[in-house]
Amino acid sequence: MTLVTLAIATGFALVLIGLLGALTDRNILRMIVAFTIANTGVNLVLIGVGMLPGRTAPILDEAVSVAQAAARIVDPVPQALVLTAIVIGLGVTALMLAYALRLHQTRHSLDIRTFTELKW
Amino acid sequence: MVSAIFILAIGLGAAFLLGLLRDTWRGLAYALTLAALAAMSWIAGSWLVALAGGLGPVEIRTAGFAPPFAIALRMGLPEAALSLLISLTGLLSAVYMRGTLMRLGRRAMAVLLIAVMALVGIVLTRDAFNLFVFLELTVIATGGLVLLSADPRALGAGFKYLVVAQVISILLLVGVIFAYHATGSLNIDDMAAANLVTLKGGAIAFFLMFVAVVAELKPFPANGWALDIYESAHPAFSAILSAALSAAALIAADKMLSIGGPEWLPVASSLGLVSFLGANILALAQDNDRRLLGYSSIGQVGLVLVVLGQRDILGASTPFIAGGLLLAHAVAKAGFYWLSGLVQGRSLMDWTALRGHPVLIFAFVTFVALLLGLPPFPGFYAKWGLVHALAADGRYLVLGLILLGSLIESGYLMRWFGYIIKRPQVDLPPLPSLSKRAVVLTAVAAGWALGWIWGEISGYPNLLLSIPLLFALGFLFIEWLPAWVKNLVAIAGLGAWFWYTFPGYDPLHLIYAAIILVGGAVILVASFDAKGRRVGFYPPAMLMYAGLSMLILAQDSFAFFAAWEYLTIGSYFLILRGKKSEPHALSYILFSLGGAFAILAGLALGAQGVLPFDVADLAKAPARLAPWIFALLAIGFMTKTAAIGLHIWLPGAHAEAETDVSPMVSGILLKAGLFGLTLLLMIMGKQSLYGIELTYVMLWIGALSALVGNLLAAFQEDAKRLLAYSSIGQMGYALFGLAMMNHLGWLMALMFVINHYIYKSMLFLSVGGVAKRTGTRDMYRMGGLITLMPLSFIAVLIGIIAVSGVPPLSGFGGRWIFYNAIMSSEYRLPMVLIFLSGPIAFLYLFRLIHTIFLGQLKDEHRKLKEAPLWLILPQMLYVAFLLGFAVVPGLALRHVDAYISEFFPAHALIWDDITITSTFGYWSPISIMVVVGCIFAVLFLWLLVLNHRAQKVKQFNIVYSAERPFRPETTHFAWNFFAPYRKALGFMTLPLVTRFWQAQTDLLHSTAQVSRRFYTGNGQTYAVHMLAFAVAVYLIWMGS
Amino acid sequence: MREELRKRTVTAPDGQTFEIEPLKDYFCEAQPQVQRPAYAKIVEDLFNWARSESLWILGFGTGCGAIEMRPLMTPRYDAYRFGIQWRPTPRQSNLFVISGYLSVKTLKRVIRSYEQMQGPKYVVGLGSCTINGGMYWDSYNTIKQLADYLPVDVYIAGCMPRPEALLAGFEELKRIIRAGKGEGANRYAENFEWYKANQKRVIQDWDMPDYNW
Amino acid sequence: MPFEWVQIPYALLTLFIVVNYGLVLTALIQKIGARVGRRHGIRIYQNYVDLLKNYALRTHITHGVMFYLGPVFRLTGGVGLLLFVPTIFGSEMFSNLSFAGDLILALYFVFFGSLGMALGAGESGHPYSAIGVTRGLSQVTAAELPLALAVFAVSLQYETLSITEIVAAQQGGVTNWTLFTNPLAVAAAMLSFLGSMMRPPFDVVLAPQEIPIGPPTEYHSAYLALMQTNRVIFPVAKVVIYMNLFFGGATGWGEFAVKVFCIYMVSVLVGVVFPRFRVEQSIRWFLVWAVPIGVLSIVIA
Repeated sequence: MTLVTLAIATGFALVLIGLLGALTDRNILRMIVAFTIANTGVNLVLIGVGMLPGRTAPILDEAVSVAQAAARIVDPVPQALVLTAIVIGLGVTALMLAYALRLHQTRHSLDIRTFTELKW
Repeated sequence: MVSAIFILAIGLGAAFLLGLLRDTWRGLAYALTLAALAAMSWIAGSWLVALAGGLGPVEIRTAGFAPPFAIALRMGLPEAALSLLISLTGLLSAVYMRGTLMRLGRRAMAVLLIAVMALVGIVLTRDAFNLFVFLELTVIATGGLVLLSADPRALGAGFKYLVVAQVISILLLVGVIFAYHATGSLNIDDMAAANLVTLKGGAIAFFLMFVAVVAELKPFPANGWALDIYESAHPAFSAILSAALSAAALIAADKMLSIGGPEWLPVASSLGLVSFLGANILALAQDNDRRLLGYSSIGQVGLVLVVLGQRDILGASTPFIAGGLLLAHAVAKAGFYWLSGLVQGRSLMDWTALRGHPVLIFAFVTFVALLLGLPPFPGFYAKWGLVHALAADGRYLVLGLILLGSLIESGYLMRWFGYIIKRPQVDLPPLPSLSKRAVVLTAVAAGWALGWIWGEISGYPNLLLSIPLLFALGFLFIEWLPAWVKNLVAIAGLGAWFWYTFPGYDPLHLIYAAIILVGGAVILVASFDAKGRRVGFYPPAMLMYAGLSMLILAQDSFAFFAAWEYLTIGSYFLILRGKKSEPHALSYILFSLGGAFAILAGLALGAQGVLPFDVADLAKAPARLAPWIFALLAIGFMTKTAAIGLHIWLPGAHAEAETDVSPMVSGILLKAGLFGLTLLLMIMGKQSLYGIELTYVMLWIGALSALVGNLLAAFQEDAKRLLAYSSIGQMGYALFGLAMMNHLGWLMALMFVINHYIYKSMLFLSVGGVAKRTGTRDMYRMGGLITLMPLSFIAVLIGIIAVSGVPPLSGFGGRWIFYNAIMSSEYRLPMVLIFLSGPIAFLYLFRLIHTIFLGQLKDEHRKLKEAPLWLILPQMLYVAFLLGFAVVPGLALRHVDAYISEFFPAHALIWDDITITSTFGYWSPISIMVVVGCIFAVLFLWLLVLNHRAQKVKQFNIVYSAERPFRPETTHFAWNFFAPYRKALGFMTLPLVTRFWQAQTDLLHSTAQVSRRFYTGNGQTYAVHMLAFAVAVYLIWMGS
Repeated sequence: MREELRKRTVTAPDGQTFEIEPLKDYFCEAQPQVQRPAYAKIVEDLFNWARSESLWILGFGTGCGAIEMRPLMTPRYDAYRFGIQWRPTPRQSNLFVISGYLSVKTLKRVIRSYEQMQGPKYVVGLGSCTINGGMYWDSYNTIKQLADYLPVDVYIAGCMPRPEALLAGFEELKRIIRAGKGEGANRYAENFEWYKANQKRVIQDWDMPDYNW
Repeated sequence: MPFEWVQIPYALLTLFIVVNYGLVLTALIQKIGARVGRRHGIRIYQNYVDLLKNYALRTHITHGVMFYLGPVFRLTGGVGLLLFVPTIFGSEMFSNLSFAGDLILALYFVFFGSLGMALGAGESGHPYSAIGVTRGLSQVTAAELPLALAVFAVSLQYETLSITEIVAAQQGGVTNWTLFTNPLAVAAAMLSFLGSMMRPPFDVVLAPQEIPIGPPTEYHSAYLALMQTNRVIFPVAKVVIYMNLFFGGATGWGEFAVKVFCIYMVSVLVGVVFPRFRVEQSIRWFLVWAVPIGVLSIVIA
């Protein structure tokens, strides 16, 4: 098993664990944590997909010159995507946490089952 | 031209700028927000104008590189239109939310700007990952904007939304990365060009992206989270969610489909269909206004998805059709949500607050019409095109399901409208806010403008510009005038239009034109009786007349169908005006729309994609389809004539309508169905389906209608219901005559058209006048009115003699022609029913005249006056006409007779000076009149000589087994008049048809009630739904 | 007076209220007029013959004597031979057979039915009870002399008179009519006050118009 | 057939003959009925006497205009029905006013008198009148159906609606009568005939026990006389239609008298033997027994 496969497999495993947690745990905070785990998994998958074994990070500095870049570095796009995804994930997580706070303030509960007044 | 990227830049920049402002400078912040949104709208608008002017789509390369090295945006016509829609919705919502935004400050405004910007971004971007980013921005912004709501429940809804959004984002992100891996590009066009779905791993990558994007459409049933937001969010935000987000998500789905290729189109169609049907069914069970609108949104988006999925056959017309549906939906739904912000209560009944605010009611009507795709709105053109394309390509299942879904949708929307107009008004008046009202009215204006635009680009004559329609709409602007002025205008308009179009009619059309226009004017004379302004009467009435008069002028199928819709809608509003007419108006509009859909499907099948399609070309329909076309059209028309099985709407609708509306909808409107049938039979002739001749089936339907209609009429206690049931019977006769497909059968049917107009209008007017005076329609509560209301009595007397066909009045002519007609018909068995139903007519006619005018006068009626002059006047005109028509039927009929000879040369009548001769018999109306008149006069004189000194006695001076009557109520024999008859034949009046249709609607409702339990309100459950939905789509895809 | 005969106030559908007086509003109050023979004698003779040969009896058995009427319809007596028929409605009858004793309660109905018959009309008193009360001469609720209340044309004595006696009585009546003396309706109209006074004297609960058309 | 003024006295002559024939015929029929009960029954001229007596009554009441006009309608219906049908085949004199219309006119004119009468009876305000009318109307809906079917079958058979032509087609021997050429239609029509003659078992309309003679309860004097006149004309006129359609018509007054009597007797024979049906029973009876025969006749025709 190559590192890439391992990374991707681990990533998917994390996604599944995260989703399982998010879908089974009733506590809102733990759900949010589970989602961050899943997000991490997705990010790992992203990295893994862009990974080329034996190459270096796509940073043009002394170590890697522009001329060599095409041959030496891994695909930079997934890396960029991961960065964006992390930022967005952070934003969403922050928003969810804010929601969790407000929910707790108004209803004094963190159980997702208590917020079912809207239904049907 | 300003680059489209500035739309994004302005949104983003302004949001940043807001962050720099002091929190207390709220006015400035608000102004900045509005300015930014206006600027965004202006840029989108200028692009729209330019692109519509013929400019090609423009690619915008950010960072100066071509994809895949940089993100590309595209501004084409659809993008420009949707950008404008989104930014305008944002702008109007911002205006609408002024109070909320000012209270919450610049952060809220910034989030709003981000939301609009992100939505425009979704529209513009051609980059898959960029799409993800904008979607996530939308999610975050939505999460923020949900909190604008004053409803504390919004908090939970927002969180549920975020949970599901997380799941979606995981799917999307994984999909995007694998798609990138497979194609080496993030650009959507590159992915499409690389044929992503055929690459290794590409299919699953596409699947993930597709599911994620489709999930943003909130497809049924994975949409519980969205509904909670719709229900609890600020209405102006719901407007954005429903109009702008849906539009953005749809264009994203469209982009995905461009990657997926034709293989994925059926999947999209099925998902769309499930959404459209499922959401509409569930909406039936809703009583919260915003949740209902949410379901409706989901349904509409599903419909557009179906259109996208049918792109393979729609081809270049896809944007026109999808755009028509989408824009109509967006404008209507945004309008609805804005309107819901004016209404203070949240149940559907709380909307009764709108009553008494004609402008808001008009707004509501406009939105409903937009949603349902009624003419002249874009949805009408779109559905027309869609149905024709589907029919031409043989996608009957899709076609059928779309029409079914539309019918269900009209069901709950029309029911809601009925509540608003008729249910007890709640004590919560709509908010007085002027700016909010202005926003709603902007949506109304936008709706009409879209109607005009779609009319212009449709390739058909613009529906909005036809003179009759404009005339009808014109009454909206003179609603402030007193009723009698409007009535004069209406009568003059009908007369002028008849005068203007007169030279163009052949005899057949002339009969219908005369009944509709001249006959309509005569009935309108009765409307002079109305006092005050009578708001809301003339626009629908004239809309109905406009539809009718356009119907008989229509040449191509489009004009025909549009006219059909007009008259349906107009008459619906008219019927709804009656006191207790709410449920009946609803069943009327449902049956009518169902019938209209059948007609639409029939016309589309006939056209086979060739548009515009001359109705007369139905004759050239391929033999394989012809019987089906015939059946569909016949069913549609028979819905209007209330043939048995489709009749249950009629009694209530006609009986509960206002006094002068009943004759309109009975005397005139029913003729629209007959006109359609006449055309149909004239063009398509006899058709066989599986060896059964369809005209033969119609013969049976006509005969059964005649029998059951008459029988039920005999058992009614309510005078107007009696007349209504009698109409079913009469229309059965006419249908029977037409279906005989011979010369005299047609002549009889046309004679029925004239006769039925006259006597039914007359009877409805006189009975209406009596009901007005007595305050009841129950016949057993009346009695003995002959001396108090002699003119009404004469009208009814002449009317029932004419209806029953007793010589010497004109009804006999119809019977005589009927007998001659059946002599030359090949079919004999259905005659048995007709023979049976003939005498039954006597039962209800005698009941009508006896229980109202004869028998015992009641205490409280002893001082009644004759019906109002304006009601009597048209009746007397009818009496005169009936007598005249009885003596010289040839005046009208001989021309028709000659005209029919063109189609059925055999068995024409011979019109000598006073005798009319057929192949089998002869008939001399004048001689009959003279002979009967002379005998009657002689005998009357003889009786006068003998009994001229008769003592006039009073009503209790009757022999009463040596006793005397106690009260008129117990002496008037009227209730359950035909008890023995009920014993003998009552089994034929079991309400089987009503039960059948009741069972259908019950089934739908219980389905809705059971399946809505599926939405438990738990965010986790919704996330599970989401995943299950993904799996289901996967299975569908694997299966297809 | 009975509830439904009293004045009552009703409300019309248009909201206006007014009074109703049933005896005035629902019943004709006209008095009976004397109707003299109007045509030439020969015509009147013809009419009288027709009247005598077409006796339509009101099918109203007022007392036990009604039992003696039934045999008249049977093959044994067959009154139809003599132009005698029974009609179920007073409007079409011209002969009222008071069949035996007449209780006061029935008298009221008899008066009503008699007045609803169209003239010329005839009354036959059947049995002793109609002549002097018969065995009920001292009864508290039976009238004694029919002629005090209605213009009787013929009495048929007996208790009961047999059908043959009835037939004989009818023949007598025919003779009277042919002679132009069957003017009971006119006698009733001429002496209307007297008859009414007699009637009202025995009928305590008089709750109808003076003349029942 | 063009109109000539001389047809009016001819028509009046027909009327005169039929009135007298009808007066005697109905009395005779009643006598026959009485004989079944072993009575002598009324005198043969009794109808004249009754009529005269009713015309000679001195007092009359009226309940209103329609009440007044009811008997006029009634008799107009009878006279019109008689005159719209040619009485004697081949006779210019006694083809009456049949130029005004054909068989259909006659069939529909039947209702003219009933309708007017029903209205008049209705205005009397008497509940029994209305009850009688509803019974009559109820029964007639089912009773007329076999006749309508039979007429349809016969007119299909002869391909004409003209009564004269139908009679003409039956000339030349008894076997040419519709009775023999189309027995099913005749059977159906004769069953219907029973229902329309106001004789047992179908005379519940007049049921004297429940609703003293039904519609005419309030009628008397000249009103009643007009109706009695109609009572003698109308059945004859109706029988004339049957005679023309099914029994070869009549070529002279002698044949007319015999045929009308015989056809009339059918209903009498049935009537004296059977008890009375209730309305719903008679409706069912017609639908179950008479209508199928009629349906068979038009299917075969």
